[in-house]
Amino acid sequence: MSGFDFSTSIAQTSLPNPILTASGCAANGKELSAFFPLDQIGAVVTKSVMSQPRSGRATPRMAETPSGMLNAIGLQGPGIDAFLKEDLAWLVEHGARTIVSIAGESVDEFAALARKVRGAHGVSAIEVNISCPNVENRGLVFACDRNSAREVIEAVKRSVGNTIPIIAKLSPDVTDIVSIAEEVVAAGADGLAMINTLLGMVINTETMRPHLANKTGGLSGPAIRPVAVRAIYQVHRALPQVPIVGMGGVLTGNDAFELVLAGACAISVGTATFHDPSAPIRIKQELESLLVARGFSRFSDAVGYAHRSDQ
Amino acid sequence: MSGFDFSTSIAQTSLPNPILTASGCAANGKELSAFFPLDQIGAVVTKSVMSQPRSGRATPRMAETPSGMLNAIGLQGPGIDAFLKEDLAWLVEHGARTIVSIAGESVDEFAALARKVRGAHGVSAIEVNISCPNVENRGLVFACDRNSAREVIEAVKRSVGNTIPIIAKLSPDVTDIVSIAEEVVAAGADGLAMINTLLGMVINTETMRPHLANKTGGLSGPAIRPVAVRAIYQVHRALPQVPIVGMGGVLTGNDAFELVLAGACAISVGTATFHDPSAPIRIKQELESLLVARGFSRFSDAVGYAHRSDQ
Amino acid sequence: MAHSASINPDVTQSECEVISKRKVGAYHHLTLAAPAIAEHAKPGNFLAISIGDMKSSMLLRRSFAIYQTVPRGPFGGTVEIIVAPHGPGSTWITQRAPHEKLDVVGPLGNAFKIPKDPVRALLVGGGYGSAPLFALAETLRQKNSRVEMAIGAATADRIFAPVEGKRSVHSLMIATEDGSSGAKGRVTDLFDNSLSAIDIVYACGPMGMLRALTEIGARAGVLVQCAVEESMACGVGLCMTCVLPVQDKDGVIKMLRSCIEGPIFDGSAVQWDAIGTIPPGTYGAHR
Amino acid sequence: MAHSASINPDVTQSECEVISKRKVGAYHHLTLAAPAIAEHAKPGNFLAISIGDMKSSMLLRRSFAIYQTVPRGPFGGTVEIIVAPHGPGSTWITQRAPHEKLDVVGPLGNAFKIPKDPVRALLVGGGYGSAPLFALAETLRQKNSRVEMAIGAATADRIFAPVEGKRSVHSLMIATEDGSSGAKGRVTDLFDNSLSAIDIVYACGPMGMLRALTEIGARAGVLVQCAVEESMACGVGLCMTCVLPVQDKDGVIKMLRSCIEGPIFDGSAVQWDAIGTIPPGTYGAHR
Ligand SMILES: Cc1cc2nc3c(=O)[nH]c(=O)nc-3n(C[C@H](O)[C@H](O)[C@H](O)COP(=O)(O)OP(=O)(O)OC[C@H]3O[C@@H](n4cnc5c(N)ncnc54)[C@H](O)[C@@H]3O)c2cc1C
Ligand SMILES: Cc1cc2nc3c(=O)[nH]c(=O)nc-3n(C[C@H](O)[C@H](O)[C@H](O)COP(=O)(O)OP(=O)(O)OC[C@H]3O[C@@H](n4cnc5c(N)ncnc54)[C@H](O)[C@@H]3O)c2cc1C
Ligand SMILES: Cc1cc2nc3c(=O)[nH]c(=O)nc-3n(C[C@H](O)[C@H](O)[C@H](O)COP(=O)(O)O)c2cc1C
Ligand SMILES: Cc1cc2nc3c(=O)[nH]c(=O)nc-3n(C[C@H](O)[C@H](O)[C@H](O)COP(=O)(O)O)c2cc1C
Ligand code: FES
Ligand code: FES
Repeated sequence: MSGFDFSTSIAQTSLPNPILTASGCAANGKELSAFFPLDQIGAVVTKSVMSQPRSGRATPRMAETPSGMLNAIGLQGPGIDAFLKEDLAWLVEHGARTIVSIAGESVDEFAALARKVRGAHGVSAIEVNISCPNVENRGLVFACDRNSAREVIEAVKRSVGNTIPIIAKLSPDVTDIVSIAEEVVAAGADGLAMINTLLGMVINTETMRPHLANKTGGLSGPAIRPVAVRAIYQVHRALPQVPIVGMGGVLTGNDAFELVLAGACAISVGTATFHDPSAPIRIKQELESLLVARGFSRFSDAVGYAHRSDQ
Repeated sequence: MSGFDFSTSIAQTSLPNPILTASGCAANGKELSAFFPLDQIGAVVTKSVMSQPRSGRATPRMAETPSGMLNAIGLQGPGIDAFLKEDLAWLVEHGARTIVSIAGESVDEFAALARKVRGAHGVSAIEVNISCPNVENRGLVFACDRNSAREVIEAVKRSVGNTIPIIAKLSPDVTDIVSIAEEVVAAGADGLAMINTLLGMVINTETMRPHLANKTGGLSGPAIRPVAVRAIYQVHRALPQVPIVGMGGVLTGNDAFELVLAGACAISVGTATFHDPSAPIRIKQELESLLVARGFSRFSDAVGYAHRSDQ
Repeated sequence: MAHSASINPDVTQSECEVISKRKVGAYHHLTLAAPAIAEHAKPGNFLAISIGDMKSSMLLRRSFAIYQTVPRGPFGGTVEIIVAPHGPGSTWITQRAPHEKLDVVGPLGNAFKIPKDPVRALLVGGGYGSAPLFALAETLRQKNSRVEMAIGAATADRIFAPVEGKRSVHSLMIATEDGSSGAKGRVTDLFDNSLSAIDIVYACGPMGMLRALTEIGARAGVLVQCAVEESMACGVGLCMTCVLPVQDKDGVIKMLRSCIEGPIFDGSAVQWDAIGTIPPGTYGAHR
Repeated sequence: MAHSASINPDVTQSECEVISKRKVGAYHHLTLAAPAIAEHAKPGNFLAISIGDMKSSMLLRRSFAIYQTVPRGPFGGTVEIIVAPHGPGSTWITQRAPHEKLDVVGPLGNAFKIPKDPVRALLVGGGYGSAPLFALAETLRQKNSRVEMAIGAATADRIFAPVEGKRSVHSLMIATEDGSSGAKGRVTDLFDNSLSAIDIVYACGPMGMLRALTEIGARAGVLVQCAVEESMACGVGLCMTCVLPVQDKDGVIKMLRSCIEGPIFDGSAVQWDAIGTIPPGTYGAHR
């Protein structure tokens, strides 16, 4: 496989290979490093971090579903200051390229988080998780509303300028994901991450109540892969120049290849890591073999290849 | 189990039990009657029928996905006249209660279809499949737009008055399904059917192109059940008086029970019938046993039971 | 559906025990205890097997042509199928051990049409497509027909031609693409693009083979009955996924379900060129 | 996570052959060839097993306490677990046959803390919760501690107390709710709500039992180490689903991961009443 060029780039950031972790599915890296060296994958995407420490939600926080799972963690985390000081520092020290995911409850919180990340050393990109409720707008999820989504990205862009690429993470729970994508790109997003989880619910038929303490949760895993492929395909078609970090149900190299063909230039592996903690590194190897077997000499040639014209 | 009251009603239509087929997953009944007598289930919901005969879309029309499938049939069917004359007549003759699903490409087509169904004998309700592209509005799916959805239901209501209940079938591919539900109920829908399939895509990694001839298709099966439960729960909470025909990934009586607890007063069994052609009758039995085991003496007491207050 | 064929009237759904499993070249030969199916199946019928248990992520049944049936016997009626491990579903089936049970629906689909009078028949199988042809050969021979068989595959291990089966045919020709068994080349090359002294052709195999045989049959004025293999979600006529464009007796092209209006079609009625499209003029074509 | 415990440094992921499976009352006793785990596991550690193959609809691993390990032997190191068939995942595991392989991650979690000096220890197991206590008993005995054990369950077939295991303890008390074995009642009734002549309690079982023991221990001024069982999506510290409210040494309540900061906690630090909530004052509680 020597000679195969597996590198990819998200705006000005280049990565040796396109396999990333998914935010919230790799904690902040340390735990995963027991299974493979983190510098072997493209980058670690950290758990979405907020301004303050967060306890997250009450348990039960998860339910297994057919080929997937629901989660409602509620962004448990140490807060940005402890994160930068301890977790990011650990990642940098261990040679992991790091994409920091930030989450806020207001436009100002996002802006403040971005400013702090900008000042930190060793950050490859910022992923802006706009699938959080906007407390200033009836708890409506930022990513489900064009205006809120735009305001967040504009504010983050103002905070970081062109120092670090900004990746806006989109929710599939919208009528028209392309219009949200266009809005956040116009607002300054350098790339898009998609898809976040779908809103779902499981009712426990013993207690006859919603199983999660939070009632609803986010659906992830192979079950949602067809939705991810569709969303990536639609957005890549509309915005072929915009880098897309694809995710949603990737369990094998073949699954990753599907998202790449649809238009993703990097792949985040999420729920699969719970099934198999070596999943990111295994998927990296499987994807490379597949691409070589299909005759690609460069990863980048495969990105969006399913869109090629018929002749 | 004698003494258990399994009956349910959708507006003025009452059914001996709440298990229905799902539109498009039981053809028009005849084929399924090889596996159980159709009069044993609540009703047969027929394949959405249009004004004219339809060839449907090119093949491949389906792909298996993790715990689900994609389909893009394109509403292949005989057209309303042949349907009423042959298929409906056959169902009536065989004692099957029938809910006729109609689909149109314009508001007028829906109205015309409804008029014809109103004139027919032996129809328990009309299910209005508004998950079709509106040719008069840039091919936007009716169910994804409040105005289009309302116009269709108003037109159908004008056509049938209060002679037959009208059930509006909703798409989950919207930012806010509750607002669409409120809109169609205000427009005259007597009940709601939910959920239709989610828009998805599979890319064939051999041909490196979308697998379906139509590129995108509808995702169904257990994979989507958490989305169905969530949507039914949200809508039942907002509109507790409105009958909901629940569907989406029901494979067992326990799954059906989940949808009932969320608020469905009838359950359509779709993709499961491909897995097991006896699924509707099996699920009916399993659901009845479960309800009895939980101490319910009437099915209707279980509808929406997950919403009960904590004390 | 208006004008639709009916489902096989003898269809049943049952849990069938795997009686035996044997490797035959690249294939697996499975014998299932399925008395109801064994009693009613006709040559050309198929069955549909579900994959895994209720917790399997693979929801759709896989279809297999019936190779042969033994209506009565120590296991009270058995059905045999020949399975090529291909993707995860068929591979799962080939991993079943004796005594395990499979959920089987069958017999499904229409059957090969058998002429009332003795004929000279050519039976052509591609790969595991030869499987349903041996029972057909037997039926034809009982009607005093003369049965020639030709089987083609990529390699010798993909030629399914069991000794028992060979007894039912008067002659057997084999072609492999790599020449590892019989003639080197395609099975259609065996008749030199012409059919002499043949009244009817029966064919089962890949679409390309069926299409080529239909053309050869048309040139020779010989009827070709083709067993097609379309991707099926249900196998029992419910879903409309398995359609292909077929001309009806009035010359109208319709999208017919291969699980219930087929899998056996008159080759000349199938619009081979148009598979994967809705050919212009198809009944109900929109726009 | 800031201030987080580290994953078990000896963790490995490997395909482990099932060496044997044996029914023990209501449970299944599985022996797995897992040399790396056998070498490093400490009493209280657990392992996580994936369910089915890549085509399974069940994505999440199931966790099982390690019953015992045999570091060297004919199979080069084995690990044993006791599985109660409950839902579809654990039932699938109990259906595995010898020679099949399981994908196992372990050893996971922290271990029971062993006092340096000899102590008088009471080990309390509820149902299959007794499984990890026998290896603990053995370790304690090697330190010249006195080990009493009490096991409770609903019925006799749910009392896991193998003869080999009993050898490691000085006394064994049994309680069943239906009285089918030992005393009738709960295991906690056995000490009459008081602990005499006990320095430390180790407990593994349902949350209710752990909570009751913690209260009894508090009254007696005796430390209770509890192995909790929270629903886990990953088992390795990645997902934050398995948390429960635990007070740290500074008195701050934090939502700690039971897979990596546990499963063994000091019972008096766990906020038993508040499980399933975020108790007021929890670090980072919002609103
Ligand atoms: C009428 C009929 C008769 C058949 N007879 C035989 C037989 O006797 N022996 C045999 O080995 N196979 C036979 N097949 C094909 C067999 O059903 C497929 O090999 C099998 O479905 C492949 O499934 P898989 O799970 O291995 O592959 P996957 O790739 O996992 O299948 C995914 C989906 O695609 C469909 N699919 C994939 N390949 C085919 C194919 N070639 N034809 C139809 N659907 C396909 C599957 O049914 C499934 O829904 C027959 C198919 C049909 C329709
Ligand atoms: C640290 C730890 C040690 C355990 N040790 C043992 C053991 O030695 N023997 C044994 O039989 N079981 C043990 N369990 C419980 C075992 O993991 C569950 O019985 C099993 O997960 C139930 O899964 P299921 O597939 O049968 O049930 P399902 O109902 O299908 O499970 C669905 C989901 O809920 C979770 N879940 C269900 N019940 C439990 C439970 N009681 N505890 C935690 N999660 C649950 C499952 O892990 C799965 O994610 C342990 C659990 C933990 C966390
Ligand atoms: C347990 C869990 C926690 C998650 N936490 C976050 C998060 O903090 N921020 C975020 O942007 N996405 C979060 N996600 C979403 C994932 O990053 C990913 O978008 C989604 O799970 C789809 O990918 P998958 O199917 O590979 O898991 C979380 C997902 C899971 C399962
Ligand atoms: C093959 C197929 C065809 C369908 N055709 C229709 C249709 O004609 N009209 C309609 O309203 N829904 C149609 N549906 C959607 C189903 O009625 C149902 O809403 C959906 O599949 C979710 O339920 P399930 O998961 O039980 O299948 C179809 C679904 C499938 C799988
Ligand atoms: S496979 Fe469903 S109709 Fe033929
Ligand atoms: S189970 Fe995932 S963090 Fe504990």
